Amino acid sequence: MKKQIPILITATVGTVLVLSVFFPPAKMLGEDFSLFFDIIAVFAFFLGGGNLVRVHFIKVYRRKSDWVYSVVTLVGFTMMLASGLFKLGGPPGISGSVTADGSYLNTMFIHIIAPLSSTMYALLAFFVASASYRAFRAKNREATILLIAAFVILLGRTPLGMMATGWVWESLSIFQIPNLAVWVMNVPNLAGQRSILIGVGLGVVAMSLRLILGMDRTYLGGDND
Amino acid sequence: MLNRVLLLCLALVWTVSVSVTAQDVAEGGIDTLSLPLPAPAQNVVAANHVYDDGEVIDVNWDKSPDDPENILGYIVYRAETDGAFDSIRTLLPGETFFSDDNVEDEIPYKYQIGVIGENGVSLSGESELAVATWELFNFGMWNTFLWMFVFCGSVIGFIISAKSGRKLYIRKIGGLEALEEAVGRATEMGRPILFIPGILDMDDVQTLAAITILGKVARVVADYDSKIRMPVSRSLVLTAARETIKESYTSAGRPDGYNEDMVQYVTDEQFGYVAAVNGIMVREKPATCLYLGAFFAESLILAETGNSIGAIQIAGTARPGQLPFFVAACDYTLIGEELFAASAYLSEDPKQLGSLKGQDVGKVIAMFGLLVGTAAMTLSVAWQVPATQWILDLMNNLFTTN
Amino acid sequence: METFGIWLAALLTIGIISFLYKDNVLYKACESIFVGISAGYWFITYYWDNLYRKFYLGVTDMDNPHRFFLWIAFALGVMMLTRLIGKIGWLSRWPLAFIVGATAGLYMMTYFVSNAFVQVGATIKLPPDFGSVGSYISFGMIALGTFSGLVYFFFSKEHKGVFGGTAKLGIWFLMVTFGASFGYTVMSRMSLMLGRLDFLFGEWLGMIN
Amino acid sequence: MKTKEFIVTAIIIVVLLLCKFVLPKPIQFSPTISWIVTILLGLVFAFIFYLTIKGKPVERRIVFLLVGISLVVPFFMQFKLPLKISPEVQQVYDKLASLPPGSKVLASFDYDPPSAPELQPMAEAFVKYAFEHDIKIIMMGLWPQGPQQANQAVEAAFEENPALRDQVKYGVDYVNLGFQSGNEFVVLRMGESFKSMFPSDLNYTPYDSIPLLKNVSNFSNIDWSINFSAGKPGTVEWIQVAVDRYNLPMSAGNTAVQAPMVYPYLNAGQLLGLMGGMSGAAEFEKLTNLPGKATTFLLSQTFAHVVVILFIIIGNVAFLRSRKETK
Repeated sequence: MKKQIPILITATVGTVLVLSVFFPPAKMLGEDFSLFFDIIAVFAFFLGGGNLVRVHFIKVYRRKSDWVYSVVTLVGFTMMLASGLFKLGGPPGISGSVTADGSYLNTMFIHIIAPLSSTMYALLAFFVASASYRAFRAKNREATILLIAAFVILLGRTPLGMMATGWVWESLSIFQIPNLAVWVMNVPNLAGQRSILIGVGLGVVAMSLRLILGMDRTYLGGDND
Repeated sequence: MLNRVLLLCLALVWTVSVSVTAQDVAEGGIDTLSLPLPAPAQNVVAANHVYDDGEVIDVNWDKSPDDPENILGYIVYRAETDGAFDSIRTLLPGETFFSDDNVEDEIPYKYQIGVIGENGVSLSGESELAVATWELFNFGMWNTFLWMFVFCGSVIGFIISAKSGRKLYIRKIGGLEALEEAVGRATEMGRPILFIPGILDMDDVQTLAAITILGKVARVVADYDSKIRMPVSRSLVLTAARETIKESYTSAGRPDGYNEDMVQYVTDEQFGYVAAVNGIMVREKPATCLYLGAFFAESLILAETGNSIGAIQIAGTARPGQLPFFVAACDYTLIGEELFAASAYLSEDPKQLGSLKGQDVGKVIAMFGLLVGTAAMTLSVAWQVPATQWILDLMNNLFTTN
Repeated sequence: METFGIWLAALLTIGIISFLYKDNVLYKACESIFVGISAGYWFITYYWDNLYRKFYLGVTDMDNPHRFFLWIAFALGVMMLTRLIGKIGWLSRWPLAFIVGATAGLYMMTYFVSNAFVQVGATIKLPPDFGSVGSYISFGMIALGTFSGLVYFFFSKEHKGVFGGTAKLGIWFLMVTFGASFGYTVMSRMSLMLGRLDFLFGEWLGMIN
Repeated sequence: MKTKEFIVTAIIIVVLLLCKFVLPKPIQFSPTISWIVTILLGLVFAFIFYLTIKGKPVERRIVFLLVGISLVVPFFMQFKLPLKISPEVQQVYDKLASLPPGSKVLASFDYDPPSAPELQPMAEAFVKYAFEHDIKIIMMGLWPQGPQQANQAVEAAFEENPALRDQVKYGVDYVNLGFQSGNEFVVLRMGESFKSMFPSDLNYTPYDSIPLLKNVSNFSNIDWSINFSAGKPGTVEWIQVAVDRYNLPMSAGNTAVQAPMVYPYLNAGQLLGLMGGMSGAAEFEKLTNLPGKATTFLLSQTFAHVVVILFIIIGNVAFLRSRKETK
C-alpha cells in the first residue's frame, strides 16, 4: 500500500502529461508542473539546508579535523539567511526585491559569490591545458580523429588559422583552415550531434516509460518503513 | 545612407499617425496624401489557426507589387467587429504571413495590411472576420502520435515478450561492465566510491537516469560492503538519493549498513558545489569516481582532479559539449543514449532489457527514415526522377512537426 | 567599502587559484565561505521567489485560475517534510513520485519530438544551397554520419562484420563531434581565466592600460 | 614542508604588494621587449619538449604556471592581429543593421559573471550600437544575474559615449524587466503575455506605466530578438519555444562551448546568425566598429591557444616516439 500509491501517482501524472501534448486545451498542464516543482523544491530545501547545518554542526561539536572551516560555513549560511529573510539593506516592505542594489544579499553576491564562482570556473583554463598535455594523445585511430578535428577547430576559430593558410588559392578556399573549421562544424560535427540527439531522445522515452510503468522504482525507497 | 535613415524616420512618424487614424483613411480620407503611395497588399485572409488552444489567428496576404524595392515594410492592423483598427506588428519586406497569438477566443477579429512606402502607408482591404477556436485533438501532430505509438508499442511489446521468457541478446557495454570491477577495487583499497549525480535537479531526465543507476550501483556497494560518498547540489536529489540507497541496501539484505550521511547536501551554487567536491576528492581520496548525469563546465575540473588522485573514473552524460572531456580524462564514458540505458542494462532484469530492444526499434525507424528520405531526395532532386517525388513528400510528412 | 570589496574579491580569487598548487588553508577557507554563503543565497532566492511570489501571491490573487493547483503543490511540499517525522515519513514519497512521473512524462514528449523526430526530419530536408558538388558531398556525409552513429548505439547486435564496420564509422563521426566541441571549449575556457586575470591585474593592481 | 609553503606564500604576497604600490602604471612593453618575452616563452617550451621526449614529462603545476604566464604577459604587449569575419557573425550584424530606427528588440541576458568575458563584449557592442541607432531594447534574463549584466552593458555604453547618457532615456529607449525563474516556461508564458511574467520592471515600475512597453504585449510586437547565452536555459530553449512556437526572429551570442550545440539550429534556419566565443565577439566589435575588450583580449587568447596547441603537440610527439621505441 505504502508503495502502491506512489507508483500510481507516477503512472497517472506521467501518462497525463504525455497525452496533454496532443490535446491543445491541456497544454497548460506542462507549465503548471514547473510551478508545482518550484514550490515543492522550496520545501525540499528545508531538508537540504537542514542537512547542511547538521553535518557541519556535528563536525564542530565533535571537534573533528578541520572543524574551524565548518564554523565558517555555518556563520556564512546563517548570515545570508538573516540578511535575506529580513531583507537587510534593501528596499523595505514585503514586496521589495530581496536582491535589489544595496541589499546585503546583493552586496555579498557581488563581492563574495561572484569572484569565487568566476575563479572556480576559470580554473578550467589550467585543467584544459594539463589535459591537453597528458590525455589528448593519438593512442589509436579514434583518438587521432578526435585530435585532428580539435586541431582544425582550434586553429580555425583563432586568427592563427588565417595566418597559417590564408595563402591558399581562392578555388581551393575550402582548405583554408577557417573555412575547413566551418565545414567540420556544419557537416561531420552536425552528423555526430544528430546521432547523439536521436539516441538520447529514444533513450529518454524508453527510460521514462520504464519509470511510468513502475518497472524501475528504487527511488521510492525501502519497503519496511 | 543618411537619406535612407531620414526616410525611415519619416515613415515611422507616418506609421504612428496612420495607425491612429487608420479607419478614417480606409473609409475615404485618401486625398490627404498627394504623393504616390506603394501599391497595397492584396487578398488579406484571416483564419483560425487549427489544432491549438484557441489562441491564434493566421493572417496571409499577397505581396505588394512594389515589394521589395519601393517599400519599407508591412504593418498589420487588427480590429474587433465594430472597433477601430490598431497596428499590432511591423514586418519586414517580403513577409506574407503573420500569426496573431494575442487574441481572446470566441471574439471575431478582422485584419488589414498596410504597406509602408517612403511617402506613407497604403492600406489593403479588410479581411473577413475570423474567430480563434480551440480543437480537442491536435491532428497536426498525427505523425508524432503515430511514431510515439509505434515506438512505445514496441518497447512494451519487447517487455511483454521478455516476461514470457524469451531470451534477448544485448551487446556488452564497456563502461557498465567496468562498474563492478571499479567498486571491487575501491573495496580492496578500503577507500570510498564517489557518486556525483550531475548538478541539475530532479526535473532533468539526466538526473533521473543518474538516480536509477545509483540504485544498481548502491546494490553492488552493499553487496561488497564498500563505502559510498555522495555529495549533491540539490535538496530533492538528496531525498531521492537517500531513498534509493536505502532501498538498495534493504534489497541486498543489509538494511543496517545504510547510513543517512552517505548522501550530503552541499549547495545549489554550481561552482560552490564543485569547490566542495574537489575538496572532498583531495582529502578523502576516493578510489572510484562516478560522474553520471547532467554536467556543465565542471566536467573537466572534476575529471582532472579525480585523475590527479589516481581514481578509476566512469562518466556518463547526454551533453555533447562535455563528452570530450570525460572521454579524455576518464577510464570509461557512457555516451548519450548509453546513460539512459544503463539502469536497465545493469538490472539484468529481462523485462528492463526488453525495453532496450524497443529502443533499437526506434533506431531502425530513424535509420529507415534517413535511408529512404535521402535516397528519394537524391533521385528526385539530383537525377530528376519524377516518380520518387511522392516518396520524398511522404517522408517529409512523416518526419515534420507542425 | 568599494576598495574593501575589491580587496576581498582579489583575496578570494587568489585563494581559489592556490588550489592548483595544492590543497591549502586559504583554499579550504574560500571553499567553506563559498558553500555557506551560496547555500544561504540560493535558499533566500527560492524562498522569496517560489514560496512568497509564486505561491503566496498566487493563492491570494482571487482572479488566479490556478489557485486550487497551488494548494495541491503546497500540500505536496508539506508532505516532503514528513521525512522529519519518523512515523509518517513514507508520505514524503508522494511528492517524489509526483516529480518523477511529471518529469518523465513531460520530457518524454519534448525529447521525442525535438531530439529524435525533428533531427530525422532535418536530415532529409533539402538544404538551402543544394545543387553544387560540395553540397551533395556535405548532404551525403551528414546522412551517412547520422546513420552510422545510430548503428554505433545499436544494442541488439555485436559490433562485427559489416555492422561492426558501420559502427566504427559511427564512432569516427562521434570523435569528430567531440574534437570539435573540445576545440571550441578550449577557447572559451581561456577567456574565463582572462576575465579573472583582467580583474587581478587591471581592476585590483591597476597594471593594465 | 610547512616552511617551504610559508616562504612561497610570503614571496607571492611581497610580489603582489610590490605590483600594487611600487611599480609604475600602467605597464606597457615596447615591441622589442614584447618579442624578447615571446621568444623566451618559446625557449621554455623547447626545453619542456626536450624533457618530455627524454621521458621525463613535466609536472602539472609547471603546465599551470606556463598557462598563467602566457595569459598575463600579452596584456602588456602591443601586437595587432588579422581577423576574418565569419558568415554567422555577419548575419547577426546584417540583421541588426537592417532594423529601422524605433524597432523593438528583445534582448535576453542568459548568463552570469563567469561567462561575462566572452558575452559581455558582445552585449556591450550590441547595446551601444542599438543606442546609437535609436533601436529600442527590452532587456530581461532567464538567469538570475542576467539583468545585472545588462545594466553593466548599458553603463559601459554610457561611459564610452557620454553623449548617449542624455539622449537615451530609461523606459522610453530601453527597459530592464529583470529576472524571472522558470526557464523555458517563462518564454512559453511570454508568448501569451510579457506582463504575466514581468508585472513590473527591475525598478518596480508597473509594466503598464512604462512608455516603451505600451504596445508590447507579447512576441508578436517584437521586431527582432537577440539572446546572450552561456548554457541552459538559453538559446536552445528560446529556439524551442519562442522561435518554433511563436516564430520570433532571433539571433544569438553564445559562449564558445555552447556554440557547437546551437549549430544544428543555425543550419536549420531557426536561428538567424550566431556569435561564438571571444573571436565571435571581436568580429562583431569590428563589424559594428566599436572596438572593446574582446579585441584587446584576443591576443592573450591567441597566446593561450598556442600554448594549448604546443602542449598537445609535445605530448603527442613524445608519445609517438616512445611507442616507436617500444616496438
